[in-house]
Amino acid sequence: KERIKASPLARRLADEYGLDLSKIEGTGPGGRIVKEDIENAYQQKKTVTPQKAE
Amino acid sequence: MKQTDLVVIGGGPAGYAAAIRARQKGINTLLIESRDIGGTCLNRGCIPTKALFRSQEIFHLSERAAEFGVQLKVDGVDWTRVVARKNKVVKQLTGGVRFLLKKAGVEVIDGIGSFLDKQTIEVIGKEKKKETIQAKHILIATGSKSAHLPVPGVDLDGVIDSDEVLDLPSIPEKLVVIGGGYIGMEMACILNTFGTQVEVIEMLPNILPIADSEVVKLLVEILEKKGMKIHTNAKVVGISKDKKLQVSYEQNSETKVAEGDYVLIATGRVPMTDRLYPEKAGIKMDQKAITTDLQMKTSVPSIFAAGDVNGKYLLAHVAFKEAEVAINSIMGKEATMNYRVIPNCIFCSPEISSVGLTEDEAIASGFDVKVGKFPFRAVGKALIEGETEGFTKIIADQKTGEILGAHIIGPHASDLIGELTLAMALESTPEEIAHTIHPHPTLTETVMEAADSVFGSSLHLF
Amino acid sequence: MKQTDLVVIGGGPAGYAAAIRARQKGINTLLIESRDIGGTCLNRGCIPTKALFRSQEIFHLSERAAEFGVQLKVDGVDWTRVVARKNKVVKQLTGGVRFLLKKAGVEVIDGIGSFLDKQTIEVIGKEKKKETIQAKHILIATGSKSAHLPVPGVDLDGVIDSDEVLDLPSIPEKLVVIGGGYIGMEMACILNTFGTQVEVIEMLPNILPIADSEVVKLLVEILEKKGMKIHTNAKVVGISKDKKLQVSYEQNSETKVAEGDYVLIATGRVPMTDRLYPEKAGIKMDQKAITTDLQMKTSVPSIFAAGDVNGKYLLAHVAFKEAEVAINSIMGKEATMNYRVIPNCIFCSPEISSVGLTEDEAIASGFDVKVGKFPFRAVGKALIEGETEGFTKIIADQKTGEILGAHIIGPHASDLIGELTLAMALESTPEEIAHTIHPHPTLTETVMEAADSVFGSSLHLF
Ligand SMILES: Cc1cc2nc3c(=O)[nH]c(=O)nc-3n(C[C@H](O)[C@H](O)[C@H](O)COP(=O)(O)OP(=O)(O)OC[C@H]3O[C@@H](n4cnc5c(N)ncnc54)[C@H](O)[C@@H]3O)c2cc1C
Ligand SMILES: Cc1cc2nc3c(=O)[nH]c(=O)nc-3n(C[C@H](O)[C@H](O)[C@H](O)COP(=O)(O)OP(=O)(O)OC[C@H]3O[C@@H](n4cnc5c(N)ncnc54)[C@H](O)[C@@H]3O)c2cc1C
Repeated sequence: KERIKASPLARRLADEYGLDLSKIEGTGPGGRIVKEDIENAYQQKKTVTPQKAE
Repeated sequence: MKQTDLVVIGGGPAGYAAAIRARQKGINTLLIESRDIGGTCLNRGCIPTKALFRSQEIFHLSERAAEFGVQLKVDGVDWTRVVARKNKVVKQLTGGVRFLLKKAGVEVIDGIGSFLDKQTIEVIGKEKKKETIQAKHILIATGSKSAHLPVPGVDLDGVIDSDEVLDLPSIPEKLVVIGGGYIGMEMACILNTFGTQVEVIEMLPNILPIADSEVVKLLVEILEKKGMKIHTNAKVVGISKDKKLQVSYEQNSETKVAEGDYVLIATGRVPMTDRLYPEKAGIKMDQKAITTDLQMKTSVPSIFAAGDVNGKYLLAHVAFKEAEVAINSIMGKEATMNYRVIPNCIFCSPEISSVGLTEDEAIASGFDVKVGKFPFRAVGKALIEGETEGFTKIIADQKTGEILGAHIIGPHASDLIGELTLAMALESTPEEIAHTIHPHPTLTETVMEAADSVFGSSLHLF
Repeated sequence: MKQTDLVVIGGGPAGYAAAIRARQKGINTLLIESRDIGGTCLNRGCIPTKALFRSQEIFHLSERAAEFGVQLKVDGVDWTRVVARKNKVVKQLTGGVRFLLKKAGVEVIDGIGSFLDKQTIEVIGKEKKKETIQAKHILIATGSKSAHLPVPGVDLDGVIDSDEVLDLPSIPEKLVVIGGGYIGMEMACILNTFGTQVEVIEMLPNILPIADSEVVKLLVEILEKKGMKIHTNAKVVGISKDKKLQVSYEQNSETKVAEGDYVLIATGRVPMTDRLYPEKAGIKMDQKAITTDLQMKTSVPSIFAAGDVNGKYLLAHVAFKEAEVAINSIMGKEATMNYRVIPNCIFCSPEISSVGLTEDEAIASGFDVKVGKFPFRAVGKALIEGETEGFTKIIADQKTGEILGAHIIGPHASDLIGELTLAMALESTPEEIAHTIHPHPTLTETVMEAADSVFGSSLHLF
């Protein structure tokens, strides 16, 4: 399995927000997932999730 | 008329770095410098001040040598030699930069560069020799100059700026420093160690307004113990001369006087755009500064500006990176200047360094702030060095664990900030720093222990 | 019989760190130490050697003071005072650790601890006073001792080990050091600066076999210029005494003799398990070393071992982390010791530091190696310091960009390795280090420039 490159902060935030790192595209140096990527993914998730609610 | 790919105006850190980087990428480059290659930094800034600082450090250590079992008699400071060594270091480094430019194949022209239009620069060299150059791209890197202090008496003999203080004929008995920014404080510290009675007059409530207030508090304590007088909330109203120079300042609605053989005006620097005529190219400016975006582009797409002249951060290492970003932008590569993680060092004794936000700034920005702090006196290597004053402080966001800023006052602070700067750049959290093995016995242990104390507890202090 | 949660045997870095960490987590802890709290590191290792190193540094700087414009006359070294300062530093730090243990609520028992069974320790204190203690968990942290050199003459007067060299009555005229590891080389460097004629005899083809060969090459060059004699591929066969001590060694099938007032045996250290009787608890051993897994557990699930005694890395900072991991394991927390990123500092002049693989090791491991190197002489701050010898070297994997190792020889190497250690711990790449702004003028710039030269080109050298 390919190792995911993510900053420590990004990992921690992904954990907190319940995001799957393997589904996030990194925009940091060398494709590293950085805080901004997680924040963006979280905003997206927040706007998508309510529609899934029963 | 000469034609080239890139003209760089100014040969300081921004200018020479840009020219070398451009040549590394194969761009034909021409550099115009009106004074000395190396700019403020190498000739009148970073380098000469730190060379004086080093002599001060050696002097200070000599005076303490007995403590370490070394027997010697200090006869004093040979100021002429201190200045000569400083000049030697400057010469060696400017020679080095000239060599690098040559090796890189940068054509250097002596003279003042001015815009004629968006693509054309006129150079007025020695004996008024004129030359016009047309370039696809132009990089403005004309730096900055000392700010003028608008009070009566600044033209008196002995009222000097940061250029002149570097070549004083002897160590003054008394010096008044107007302005407690890093430039003023560094010279104040150096001369104070060499025996000068120094008074600093600062208009704001604190010296070093960019530094963390805890760091400033400790520094002021230490300097006052060493005999320096620091007046804050003090506004200079005029300078006059009797036998010595008299600086009148107002503090708490009282008028007071500080006396010196010299008065150093260190009230900041302003972008240097005299004789450049950027308006002829239609470049947008903010007062004296050239406005740039994060690609270092000015309002004119083919013209860029890097370094002090854009008025953002007046630091040589920022100039280096801006130059690199500018050249990448010119090459059409994606390049963005990131101002989030900028380290800062102040060479006083003890040294000070920082990166990111101060605690006050972090709180003011609305973060739920968690601070970790570790004193040098609790680290073996600091005790060994005989330098136990100071601490390392890390400011983190309680919510995310993000490191918001770090501040060091103490031995080798300028080395130690490297790790914390990288930590911020890589979005590390204090835990990773604490979990990383740091060599024993070294000063890096303060970084580890401070990190450990943010969310956990440090080993050697609790 | 006394009962407690945790008994720690040995009060060195591993032992005291474990005890403090345990108390921070609320575990009832008892620490047994047969000699001095602080162990080898504080009393006879890291700390006293570096205190002597600092005096050596001050002496060296004093001799060069004129260069910096400081006028003084060096009368010499007051060795008694050098040793007294070293002792003072040691006392201060061991006092500090004792205070931390007390504050943490660790009960300290003076005496030799031995296993009776898996859960029971017998302590034999002063005047043969015996005490038995039962504990849920036991941590072995009994450290190491100097290795014995099996040649004739090692019992002669003047043949000393690394304990005794710290308290020599005076600076010897001539010293022979057997063993060119870091312990031998550090003392060789210190005494060489103080005027001793030093000869080093090393069995292997190189001194400092763990260091990068380029680093060793430069160090040997520098030391030989300073008059040190270094014999490699040289096997000591015996020591005899005439007026001075004669060390016979074989090199290139010839028998040669090195003469000294003292002979320092520094041929390594072995785990200290004498009088511990681990076999009574059924603990698995590898010769003298206690075998541990990555949770620092021994073959007996309730017994752990940390520090030199497990025979892995004989370094204090590794001991600290192993202790932390052991305590976390005891608490049932997931904790794994990671040996990938271990920094290493050697206090010679110039200083040496490293982390990760050497270039030779990286190549031998099959990596497609890409090396970046930057000399200190090309960095302004090094010139300012007057310390231009040395370089920073970064070894990366061409394929992934991963940093495999980093090596520094030069001023403040022990500070600068902090950043590179964190870089490796965070799996950073040379590009990220190079893109990070490093303050100017500082020694951290060598790290940035070396990183830049791995895959790109450095600014100030190309
Ligand atoms: C006393 C002092 C100490 C300092 N210490 C530090 C420090 O420790 N660390 C740090 O990071 N920074 C320090 N600085 C700031 C640092 O010197 C500047 O940030 C840095 O020099 C900026 O580089 P630059 O290339 O933008 O400008 P400059 O270095 O100012 O270079 C600009 C060059 O352009 C030339 N020029 C100007 N106009 C023209 C024209 N029209 N035509 C041709 N040439 C022209 C000038 O002659 C000059 O050589 C210090 C500054 C001072 C004054
Ligand atoms: C000259 C020298 C220089 C060094 N320099 C460095 C350096 O710069 N950096 C570095 O990282 N490392 C250095 N080291 C190595 C470092 O000292 C050790 O790695 C470190 O001390 C290991 O810690 P420890 O707790 O495992 O063992 P130790 O420090 O050896 O402590 C073990 C303790 O256990 C006690 N003990 C032993 N048996 C018993 C028993 N049965 N009952 C009760 N108590 C017992 C001993 O008295 C001792 O106090 C140096 C070593 C030497 C000799």
